[in-house]
Amino acid sequence: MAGEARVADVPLRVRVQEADFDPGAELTALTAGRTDVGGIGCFVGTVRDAAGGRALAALILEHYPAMTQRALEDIAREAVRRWDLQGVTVIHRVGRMAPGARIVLVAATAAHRAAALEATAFLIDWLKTRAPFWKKEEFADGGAQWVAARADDDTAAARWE
Amino acid sequence: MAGEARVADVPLRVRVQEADFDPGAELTALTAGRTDVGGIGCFVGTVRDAAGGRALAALILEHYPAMTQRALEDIAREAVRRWDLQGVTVIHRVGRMAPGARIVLVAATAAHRAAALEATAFLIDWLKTRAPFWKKEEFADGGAQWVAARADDDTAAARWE
Amino acid sequence: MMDGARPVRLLWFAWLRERLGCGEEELTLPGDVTTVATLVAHLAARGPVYAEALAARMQVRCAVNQEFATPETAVHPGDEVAFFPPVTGG
Amino acid sequence: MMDGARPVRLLWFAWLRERLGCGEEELTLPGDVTTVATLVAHLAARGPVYAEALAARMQVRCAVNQEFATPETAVHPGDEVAFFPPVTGG
Repeated sequence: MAGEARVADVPLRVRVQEADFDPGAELTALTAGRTDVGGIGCFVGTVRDAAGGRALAALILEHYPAMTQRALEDIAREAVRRWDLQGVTVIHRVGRMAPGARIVLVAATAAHRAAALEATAFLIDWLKTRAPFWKKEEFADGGAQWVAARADDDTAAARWE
Repeated sequence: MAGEARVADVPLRVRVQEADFDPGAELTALTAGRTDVGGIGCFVGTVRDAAGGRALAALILEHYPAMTQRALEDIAREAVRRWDLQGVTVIHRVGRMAPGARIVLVAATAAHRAAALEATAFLIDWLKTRAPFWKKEEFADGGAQWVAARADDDTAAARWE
Repeated sequence: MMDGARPVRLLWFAWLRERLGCGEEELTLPGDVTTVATLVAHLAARGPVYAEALAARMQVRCAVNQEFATPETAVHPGDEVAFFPPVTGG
Repeated sequence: MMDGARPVRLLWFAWLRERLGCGEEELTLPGDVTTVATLVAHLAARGPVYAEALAARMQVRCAVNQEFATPETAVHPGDEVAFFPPVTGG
């Protein structure tokens, strides 16, 4: 565990938004104006065009607005406590998205690649089990269903406990 | 091990170049025209401004031109054999680079995030121990030295053996 | 307490919101409701739709004042209490 | 073989290139040089600079025709043989 003073010094960029985001701009922002970064880890989640063999028309992301920002900031701060990071970005979209659309971006910078890569995996694993978002699938055949939580998401998150 | 036919179907983008690259454009290219991607894992390595406490003026990347492209393609193909990927990008720069500059990008797309993230870590770990590049550090104080191979890079690569 | 009459704000999300036909409501806490567990019991007594929705305990999560809660978490007048399925973002 | 007189192409990289003052050369293989190990012994006999550079066996890698090689790897006339330190890219 690093001191809270160091944690507070690491810039966190955390946003919840309906609009799409630009992964290139986000990666650039993480390194802008500094030359001490050794590596950037990044994961971008996108909407797949099918689920359970049914063609998807759209994915609806519902969230708990009063809680979401804080939950994402908590996750970002936890990553900074666990790894020696130089910056963290977490962006999650809400609303209606078409297949192929970007949903989420997590990224972390560090002097050494292992910290950046592990923190990236941690951020998306914890986000999937600890941030108040819910996905609803609307299918091309007219049906719709709420996505069930996946046991392997819990397994992935449990790696970090 | 997946069949070689499937491996051959996965698009590999492998480049060795002096010019800088655009991470945003590379991530966009990995998903362009397809809606079956669930996630993109990415790592970008950058030049740090100091090494061993000495301020760095520049980093020189030497390589073995006749071998480099093939070595990187072998690494990309090995990732496709090991994980169910939809695309792999590996870009490595050569020549003289200033602190803050991008050196390398590896990225992988998959229907599921674990494959994309693990393949990303694999790509950079294997690249660090199996692709014919050599770094020379030129310091602000006028000195210069070839970077020694790191034991922990071997350890990181050995995870995948 | 002077604020004993202040209602709690109840929020319902995702399939809970759809099944109960309600996303947000106010509720004046009965005197015997002091925790998430006793609040759930009170809400389940509203009728079979609530009872069934809340009976799936493994499938319902709760946050009090925007923090994940357990059955033992205290609920006070004026709190915001949200019920929702396990999260599926990312 | 008819191509017995064809030279091998020798490449040196990074600090080996600098220390030996040579990045690329041609060498006609003596008859007793058939593997990487016997080629290294032949080159080490050129003089102390080569002997010392190649003596650090843990620090020198070899590729034959652009594939990583071991001491047992065969070397034939016309091959491209490269010597270099452990790689440090990425």
